[in-house]
Parts: sequence; structure tokens; C-alpha cells
Amino acid sequence: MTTHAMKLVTIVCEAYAKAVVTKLLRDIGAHGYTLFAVEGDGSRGRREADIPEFTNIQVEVIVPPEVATALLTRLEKEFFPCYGMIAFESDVRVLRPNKF
Amino acid sequence: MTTHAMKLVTIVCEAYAKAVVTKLLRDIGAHGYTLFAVEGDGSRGRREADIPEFTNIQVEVIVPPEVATALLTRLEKEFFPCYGMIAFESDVRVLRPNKF
Amino acid sequence: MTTHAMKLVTIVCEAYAKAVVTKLLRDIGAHGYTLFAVEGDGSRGRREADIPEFTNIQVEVIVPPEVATALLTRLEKEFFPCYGMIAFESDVRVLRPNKF
Amino acid sequence: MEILDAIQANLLSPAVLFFALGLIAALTKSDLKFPEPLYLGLTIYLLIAIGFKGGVAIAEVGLGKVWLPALAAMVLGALIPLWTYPVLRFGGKLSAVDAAAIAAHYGSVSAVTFIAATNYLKAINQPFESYATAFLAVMESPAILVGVVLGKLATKKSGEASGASLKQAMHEALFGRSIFLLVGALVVGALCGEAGMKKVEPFFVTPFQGVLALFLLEMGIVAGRRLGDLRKVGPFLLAFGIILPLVNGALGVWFGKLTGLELGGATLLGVLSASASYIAAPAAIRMSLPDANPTLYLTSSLAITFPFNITLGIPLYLEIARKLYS
Amino acid sequence: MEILDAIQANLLSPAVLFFALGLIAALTKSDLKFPEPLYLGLTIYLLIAIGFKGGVAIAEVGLGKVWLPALAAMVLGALIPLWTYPVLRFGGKLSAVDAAAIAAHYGSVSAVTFIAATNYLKAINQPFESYATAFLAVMESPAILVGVVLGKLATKKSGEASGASLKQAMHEALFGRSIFLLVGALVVGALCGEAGMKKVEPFFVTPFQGVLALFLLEMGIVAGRRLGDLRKVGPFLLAFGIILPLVNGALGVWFGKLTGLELGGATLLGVLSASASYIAAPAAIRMSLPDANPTLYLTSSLAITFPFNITLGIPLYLEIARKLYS
Amino acid sequence: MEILDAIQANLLSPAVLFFALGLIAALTKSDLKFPEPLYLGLTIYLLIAIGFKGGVAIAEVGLGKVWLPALAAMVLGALIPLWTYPVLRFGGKLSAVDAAAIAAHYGSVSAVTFIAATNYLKAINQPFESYATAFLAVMESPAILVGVVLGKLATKKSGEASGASLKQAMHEALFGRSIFLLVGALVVGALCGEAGMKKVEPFFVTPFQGVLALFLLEMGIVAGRRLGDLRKVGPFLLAFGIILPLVNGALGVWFGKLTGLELGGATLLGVLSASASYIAAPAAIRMSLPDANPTLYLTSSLAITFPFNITLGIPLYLEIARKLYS
Ligand SMILES: Nc1ncnc2c1ncn2[C@@H]1O[C@H](COP(=O)(O)O)[C@@H](O)[C@H]1O
Ligand SMILES: Nc1ncnc2c1ncn2[C@@H]1O[C@H](COP(=O)(O)O)[C@@H](O)[C@H]1O
Ligand SMILES: Nc1ncnc2c1ncn2[C@@H]1O[C@H](COP(=O)(O)O)[C@@H](O)[C@H]1O
Ligand code: NA
Ligand code: NA
Ligand code: NA
Repeated sequence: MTTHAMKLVTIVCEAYAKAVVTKLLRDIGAHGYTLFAVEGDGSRGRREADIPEFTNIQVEVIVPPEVATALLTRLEKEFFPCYGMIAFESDVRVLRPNKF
Repeated sequence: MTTHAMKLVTIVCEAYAKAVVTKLLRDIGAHGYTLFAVEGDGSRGRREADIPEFTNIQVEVIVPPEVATALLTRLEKEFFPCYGMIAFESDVRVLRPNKF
Repeated sequence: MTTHAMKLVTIVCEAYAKAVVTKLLRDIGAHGYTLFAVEGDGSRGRREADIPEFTNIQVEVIVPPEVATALLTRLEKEFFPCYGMIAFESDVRVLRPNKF
Repeated sequence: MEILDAIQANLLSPAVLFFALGLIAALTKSDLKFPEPLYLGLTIYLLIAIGFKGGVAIAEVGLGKVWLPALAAMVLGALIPLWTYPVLRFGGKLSAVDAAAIAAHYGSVSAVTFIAATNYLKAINQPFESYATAFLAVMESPAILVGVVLGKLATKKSGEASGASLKQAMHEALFGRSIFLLVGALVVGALCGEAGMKKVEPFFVTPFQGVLALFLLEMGIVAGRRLGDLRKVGPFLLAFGIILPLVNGALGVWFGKLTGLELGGATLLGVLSASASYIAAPAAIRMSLPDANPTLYLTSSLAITFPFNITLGIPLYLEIARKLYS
Repeated sequence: MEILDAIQANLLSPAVLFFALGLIAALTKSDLKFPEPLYLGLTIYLLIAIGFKGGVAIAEVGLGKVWLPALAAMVLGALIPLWTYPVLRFGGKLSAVDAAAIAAHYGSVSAVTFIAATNYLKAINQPFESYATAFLAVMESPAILVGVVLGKLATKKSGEASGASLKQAMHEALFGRSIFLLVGALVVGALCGEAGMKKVEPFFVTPFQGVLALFLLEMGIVAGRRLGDLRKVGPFLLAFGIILPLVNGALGVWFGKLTGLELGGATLLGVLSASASYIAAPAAIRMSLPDANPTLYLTSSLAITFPFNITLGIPLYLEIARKLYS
Repeated sequence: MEILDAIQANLLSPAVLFFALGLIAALTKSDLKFPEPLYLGLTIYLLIAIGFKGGVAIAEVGLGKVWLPALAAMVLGALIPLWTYPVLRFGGKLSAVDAAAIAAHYGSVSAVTFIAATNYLKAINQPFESYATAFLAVMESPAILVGVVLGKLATKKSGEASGASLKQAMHEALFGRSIFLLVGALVVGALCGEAGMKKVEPFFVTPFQGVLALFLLEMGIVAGRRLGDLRKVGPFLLAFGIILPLVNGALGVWFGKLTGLELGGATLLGVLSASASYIAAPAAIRMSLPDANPTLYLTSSLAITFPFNITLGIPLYLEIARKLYS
């Protein structure tokens, strides 16, 4: 078993951004993503998870380092000004590097 | 795009602790948090996700390293003895350091 | 407060694999795990979260490094060929090392 | 006198009282909230029930009676943003994109307000055309498209940051969950007719009022959470959120009369014109005009106009209709 | 003889049989469980339905008839922990904080047990005062507060680790989800009266018994999962969980008679006294007395007293009432 | 002529139309979907309702009338894979493990198809034996076990990768959610009898048809998502998914007649034989034969056979029964 370094980019954002964020992921070359509804609190106030349109989602995507950089760059420039969201990257190790 | 090192502290605990844990996060200076219901198994047995009061929640909070240390210290001293919970920190990189 | 290095292994897989994956975790010596339903997209197409049997789950387990290696090895050999899944490990720091 | 009685009757109905209870839950920070799937389940139920009933009604009277007032409803929906926009832009000194966004919300409609109105009419034994649901169905989208166009013209930004294209907004407005369910159930109802109705009546009709009451509890919670933002939107939007519905409501009633509706149907067209969308419009606007401030459009539609219509508006629009028809 | 028939009739009711089915599901490790939102939805429905009905009943008879037995219920709830505590502390040799925690649970009430009891009375055509829901509403909190005070006095620790303050516990006990829904629906029902009831009856009343049966299936699963902990709590708590309800049940019936209730109402007050909370009390106690061992109070209230009451207790309390009233 | 009328009547029923609406939702990529807990809640409701009713019917007629046709149903379920397997293996040139997996699905049953069939019979006033639910209950597992054995024999791999053991598959097939609910509710219904039925009828019986219509909307969405895979499975499976049900359906009707069922009951046994499992079987097969390709068995059972049975199959099996009984 050999593991390979990849980046996990996690995005927590308002549910309204779901369509544009997942489209961005496809455009930037991610091969998949994982997504679920979450409650949250932040600078834009509490976001309860009772109306799908008013809730938060957490999106997790594993990508090679250069794609992570491209993704974060576009998020910062195009999405942060409009949407309530946070994004961060962390180091992970995967088994099948060409899957991501 | 420049990223900045932060700590992600993840807490998995019984739902009963929700109010006290989120209060602790505010007290210790976190600017936000993300939270969702999870199933779990651990030393206190399985916790199914069918009754909100008997379930587990997972809380994720991004904070500067020194806040992470303070948070874990208080969790260890004041919460671990009373509540079924685990907590761990990991390294992440964010874009807007002053947001956290 | 002293923290100790552990591995967090995250598995995202089709819900059908829930029983065999959690059994594997027990067999390999994990003391607990955390689990929740997620939506996902990947090489096997979108997996919506509306029928429990057709959905994805995300399983998170904290284990010592050597257990993580054993876990990933078995996942790669025995599970990847059969199930739609991804698995990755990352570094975390915990407080009570003997709990994991 | 009479109108006060009517308002009081409405205020003491289970639906409105549960809505008030929801407001109180939000204000007292009770931890009461409906889980998302319950909210969604209730929405699906209400939209299908009202759509199905409307479809059965269309099957009975025939499309010939429905198309003209339905067209009037569409036109009205598309026009409302055109006078709402300048009021907001110049009267309220709002930015162009915010004015366009709010205008889209007030031209579009609130299904729950419509459902509450049909409930109210039924409770006071005021007959109405059941096929009015068709107006609800066709009136949701046009204003959203007009509002998006207004906003796009006003901002003229490019790139991802300018939000989804008009085409995407159109897809959202035409194939979004609520409109799909409503139109779909309408067609199913029209194909089934009375025979189908008999089968599903005990589920979709008999318990309907109770389900609505339950749902309004959650809507009260959701609206109540926004009450804190009333300070942020200022007195102009507060007045706007009450006066505009009255104007649009009267207009809707009048359009209804012009196109041959009875008193009940005209009242419902008034309610639709007066109501503001808080689900479909925000979703489309957030995607297409991401620069518009959601606090403004959500607070005015959800925390001002919606509660106003549910409590006082509905009896008032009926009163206006009564005046016009007498 | 008669009492055996009554018990048998109860055991063969759909509600109790589905409860048993839930127990079996848990014991055979079937993967059957209700998703959280379904559980929550059913809870919300049951609490609103019972509260609303109670409110309508109060509107009919007037507060004059309700306040005295309601006061008695509150007092009873506050007093029960005072004799339960020493029994547990000295009889059961439990630690002070555990004794206080369990005492709080047995002074407080189980809404589901109450609902099952009203269902049982209805099934055997035993009339009862519908406004008894008011007793349920006022009896949930007092014991929790008394129990927390007892526990705090006993432990006298300080800092976060000692748990939330009495004030927080009070907020939890007074504004928690279940009590808010119950009192809220009661007030709504009282304001609506019969006119409102007619509108929502097909949803909140007609299918009620079936919904209860469905809900008890899930409660059986939840209780069944705790059966494994019976070994951990030992024989003392096992006996306690059956004998104390019998004593408190008899006391409740007697209080009911003293304060002028009819046979049915007194039985319900007995059921309330006999029942132990497993939702509201654990939530408040976990926050305020985190040192208390949840296995003890959850197992005794949920896996011993709750099943006992649902199956045997309810017919027994009615029998006690019959003896007392004959 | 008559058969065309029957099919048309079925196609214009709310249940089938809502199913079609769900297909359209999936094909137009509308964002409509039911949240998982709603899906689960509806499943639980439908299984309990149908099981309970069947149990009450058994209590009425006695086990004596039920055991023979129930045994026939079991035997039929176990046998179907034995001729389905070679058809797939040699006719369709599928791998052994895929052939075994699909055979398991077609021997097992679809509860929703059965429920839709009872609904159809009721709608056209065709009487049937209510205790037929017992056949549904006993027919789910045998074919799964036979299919797993066939598949294991064919592959003979070892280690974890070969999937769960036959024992685990058996546990899954016998204690899975759906069978547990069905058998459990059947027993509860048999114990309660008519007296219990009266209590829960307004919840479990009266609104049943409406709930089924709602549920079929979601099933349409789920089936519709698989339509894209039709290309992948090829023309053989497409034909197989329609012809095999017709053969098995006729066989089931004939078995029903042999074992003394009336026309209605024989039709239902035909429907069961013709239907293919898409919940219980995939879960067990995925665990026990992980090498089998899910696209093949899910697409054929969910996207071909299920829609075929719901729309055309049910009236056809009734017609076959009519021929046989005339
Ligand atoms: N420090 C944080 N740690 C974890 N999650 C956060 C944090 N800040 C914000 N979030 C999440 O990001 C969402 C949007 O943040 P905001 O735009 O600040 O309201 C919030 O609702 C939270 O779910
Ligand atoms: N090793 C582990 N890995 C991941 N999650 C865990 C682990 N141990 C415990 N947990 C989670 O923490 C919760 C509380 O743990 P415990 O107090 O050990 O029962 C469990 O229900 C799990 O959700
Ligand atoms: N690059 C990725 N990042 C995050 N999650 C992924 C990624 N690829 C796949 N997944 C998740 O893993 C599941 C199974 O992947 P697959 O077998 O590729 O369909 C998907 O449904 C996603 O939830
Ligand atoms: Na409008
Ligand atoms: Na009590
Ligand atoms: Na079959």
C-alpha cells in the first residue's frame, strides 16, 4: 500500500450557492465531491437547518494540490464577495492518485 | 492567493452537550462554527440517530492555534469527565485569517 | 494539556457497504467511529440522499498510525474492487491517546 | 364593523394562531424548530394537494374558462416589478440591484399565502373558483425573470461573480421544486378528474386545514427569526411591505373582475398579487443577482408582507372585492 | 377478574402491541429505526394534538374548574422528589447526585404515557375531563427544578464542570420544545374553541390513535435498546421503577378526588404522578447535573417504568380510581 | 376492448399519474426529491398499513385458509430463480454471478407493486382476499437465499472480497427492515382483530390511497434516474424485464387457482410472482455477491419491470386470471 499526497478542500456555504459551487468543482476538474447539510453560526448569523433554502451545506472535495490552489483562488475572487461561506484546505493521503 | 495556517478543532459529543459546547466556543472567542447530527459508536456504546436528545453531534470550528489550545484544555478539564465526547485538532489553511 | 498524533481515516462509500465497513473497523481494532449520510458525485455517478439504500455514508475513525495503515491496506485489497468508495487518511492530534 | 369581525375571525383561526405561536417560539428563543425533512414533506403535501384540487376543478369547468384570467395573472405578475422597481429605486433610494431583486419578489407569489386565503374563504363559506390554483402556478415565474433582467441591466458585470445567466435563472424559475409540483399536480388532477379525487380525498383534502395549521407554526418560526432584521431594513421598507401589497391586492381584484372571475376568484387573484415570494424568488435571485442584499428582500417578504397578509391582508382583499362587486 | 380483563384489553390494543413489536425489533437487532425527523414530526403532532384538544376543553368548562386540580398537579410534581430522594439515597444507597437526578425524573411526567392513558380510557368508553392536558403541561417542570436544587445542594461544586446553573435548567424546563408545544397548543385551542376544532379535527383528532400506535413502535425500539442496561442498574432500581409508580399513582388519584375531579380525570392525574420523564428531565439534568449517571435515570424511567405503565400501570391506576370512587 | 379500458383506467389513476410525474421530474432534471426521512416514513407507513390489514384478515378467516397458498407462494419464490438463472446465463450470456443476482431479484417481490395492485383491485371493485399480504411477507426471502447460493456456487471465491456469508445474507433477508415491519404488523393485526382495526382505521386505511399516490411520485423519481442506464443494460435485459414478468405472472395466477384462491387473490399472487425486488434483494445481494454488477439488477428491476408492472402489468395479470377463472 502506498499513499499519495492530495488536498482536501472543505467549503461551508449557504445552500443557495450549491448549484454554482458544484458547477465550479466540475469546471475546475474535480472528479467527484461529497456534500451534506449542516447548521452553522458565523458573521452572517445563525443558520438553522430547517428550510433547505436557508440552510448551510458542507462540500468536501479531494483534488491535487494545483487544483486546490486554483479552486481557492476562484472562490476568493468570485464567491467570497457574494456568498456567506468559508473554505479551507488540508493535507490528506489517498490510495489511488489518478482517481482524483 | 495566500493561505494562512489555522487549527480545525472537531468535537463529536452527545447532543445533550450542544448548548454548553457552543457556549464554550463563543466564550473562548471562536467567530463561528459548523454542526451536524451523526451516528456513533464508542466506549459508551452505540448512539443511533433517531431521537434528537439521544444522538451525537459533530462540531467543527476553525480557530487560531492559541485558541485551539485553550479550547482543548478546557474541554479536557471541564467536559471530558462529564460528557461522552472526543475532540481532536488538525492543521488547515484558510484564506482570510482575520475572519477566524 | 498534551496532544498526541493519531490518524483520522475518512471513508465515503455507498450505504450498502455500511455493515461490512463497520465490521472491518471493529475487526481491525478501532475503539469507535462516527458516521453520517452524505450526497456525492464520483466516477459511479451522482448519489442522491433520498433512499437510505441508495445513498452514500461518510465514516470517520481515529486510530493509531499502524492501524490506519492496516485499515487502508485491507480497504484497498478487499473493498475498492467491489464498492463505490474513497478513503483517505490525515494527521490529527488527540488528547487521550489510549482512548483510540 | 363587518371588516373588523372578519379580521377577528381570521386572527382566531387555528392556522393564524399557530403562526403566532411560531413567532413567539422564535422571539423567546425556544429550541423548537421543524427538522428540514418535515418542512419539506409538508411543503410537498400542501403543493400537491392544492395543485391536484385545482386540476380537478379545471377538468370540470374546462380550459375555456381558465385561460383568460390565467393570462391576466401572468401579465400582472410580469408588470408588477415594473412599477415596484422605480418606487424602490427612487422612493426608497435603494441600489439598482436591490430594487430589482425586491421587485422580483413582489411580482412573484407566495403559495402559502394563497393556500391560507383559500382556507379563509372556505371557513367563512365564501365560494371561489377552485381552478384559481392555475393562477398561482403561472404567476410565480414571470416576475422573477423580469426582475433578473432589470437587475442584470442595472449591474452589467461579467464573469462568475455576476451570478448565473438569465437562462439559468429561467430554468430555476420554471423547473424549481415548487412550480414543478404545483403544475405537475395540476395536470395530474386535470387528467384524473372527480374519479381520481374520490380516491385521494381522505388524504389530500379532509386533513388539509390541520396540516396547514401545523405548517404555519413552522412558518411563524422562520418569519420570527427574521424579525430582528427589521431594524436593518429601515422604515421605508417596512411601510413598503404593507402598502404595496394593498395596492397590488386591489389591482389584482380589479384584474380578476375584468377577466370575468367571481368575487371569490377575484379575491384570490388579489391575494396573489399582494403576496411576495420568499422561497422561489430568493433561490433564483441569489443565483442570478448575487450582489443583491438578501437581508432586504427576505426580511421584507418574509417578516413584513407575509405576516401582514396572513393576518390582516386576506380579509382586507376580500373586503375590497366585496366593495368592487357590490 | 375484571382487572385482568382490563389489562388484557390494553395489552391487545394496537398501541401496546406496536410497542412490543418495537421492543422485539431492538432485541433482535433488526436495523429498523425511525429517522430522527420522523420521530420529531410525530412528537410535534402528538403534543399539538393533545394540547389543542385540552385547550378547547378548557374553553368549554372555563378556567374556574381547571385551576384547583392543576395547582394540585403542580404541587404533587414538586413534592414527589422530596420523598423519592431519601428512598433512593438511603434505601438504594445511591450517590446524592444520582438520587436527585432520578427523583427529578419521577416527579416530572411522560407525555406519551399520558396520551396512551387517554387513548385507553377512550377505548373502554370511560369518560374523562379533556382539560386534564393542563395537568400534563404544568407538571413537567416543577420536579425538575426541585431535583436540580437537591442535586446542586448535594454536590456544591463550582466551575463549568458543575454544569449549567439553576437558571439555565429553569429555562430548559420552561421553554424546552415539549412544554412549549404543549402549552402553546393549549392556549391556541382555548382561543379557537369548538369553531377551530371543527377545522382541524380530521387531522388532529380522527387519525390520532393510529399515529400513536405508529409512534409507540419507535418508543419500543428506543426503550428496547436500554433493556441491556437493566443488569447495570441492579435489582433495587428495578423494584423501585415499578413500586414507586404504584405508590405515586395511587397518590395522584387521591389528589384528583380531593380536588374535585371525576373518576377519569383522577385516573389521569394518577397516571401523570406515576409516570417518569425520559425526554425533558434527562435534557435538563444532563445539563445541570452532569455528574449524575445517565444510565441510571434513563434505564429506570425508559426501560422499566415506561413499559410498565404502558402495559400494566394504566389499567391498574384506573382500578385504583374505581375503588376510591365506589 | 375490455382490457384496453382496464389499462386506461389504471393509467389515469392518481397513483400511476404521480409515478409518471416522478419520471418526468427525473428526466427534466428538476431538483425535486423526497428527503430520506420522508421516504422512510412513507415506507414504514405503507408496510405497516398493509401488514396490519392483512393480519386482521387472517384473524377473520383463520390460518387454515392461509397456509396452503402461502406455502405455494414460498415455493414459487424459491423456484423462480431456478429457471430465471439459465435464461440469463445462456440466453443473455451474462456472467454467472450477474445471472444469479438478477434471478434473486425476480424471485423476490416488490411490496409497492403489490400495494398498487390491491389498490387497483379496490378501485375497480374486484374483491380479493385481504390476507394475501401474508404471501407478500413469505415471498420476499426465499428467492434471495436461492440466488445467493447460486452466485456463491458460481464464484467460489474466498476472503472478505467474496462478500458476506450465506448466513449473513439470510439474516439480512429475514430481519431486514421491510420484512420485519410487514411480518410484525401482520402479527399485530392478527392479535388485534377487528376491534383494533376500528381504532387505527382513520390513519392506516382511510388515507392510504392518497399516501400511496404521494409515495409513487418519489418512486417515479428514483426509477427515472435509472432510465439513463437502459442503454447500458442492452436489449436482452430490456425484453427480459417485460417478458419474464408476464410468464411468472401467469404462473403465479395458476398456482393461486391450484391452491384454492379466488380470482382476486390469484391475481395478487400473479403480481407477486411477476414483480421484482429493488430494495431488499439489492441490499442482500450487494453484501453477499459484491462482484455482481448493480447496474444490471437495479436497472432491470427498477427501471424496466417496476414501471411495466405498475402501468400495464397489473391489469394484464387480472385479465389472465379472468381468462383462467371463466
Ligand atoms: N470559525 C468557523 N469555524 C467553523 N465554521 C465556521 C466558522 N465561521 C463560519 N463558519 C461556517 O461558515 C458559515 C458561513 O459563515 P459566515 O459567512 O461567517 O456567516 C457559517 O454559517 C458556519 O457554518
Ligand atoms: N475512534 C473513534 N473514531 C471516530 N469517532 C469516535 C471514536 N471514538 C469515539 N468516537 C465518537 O465519539 C462518540 C463518543 O465516544 P465515547 O464517549 O467513546 O462513546 C462516539 O459515539 C463516536 O461518535
Ligand atoms: N474527488 C472527490 N472528492 C470528494 N469526494 C469524492 C471524490 N470522488 C468521489 N467522492 C465520493 O465518493 C463516492 C464514491 O465515489 P465513486 O466510486 O467515484 O463514485 C462519491 O459518491 C463521492 O461521495
Ligand atoms: Na405578488
Ligand atoms: Na411523575
Ligand atoms: Na417475483
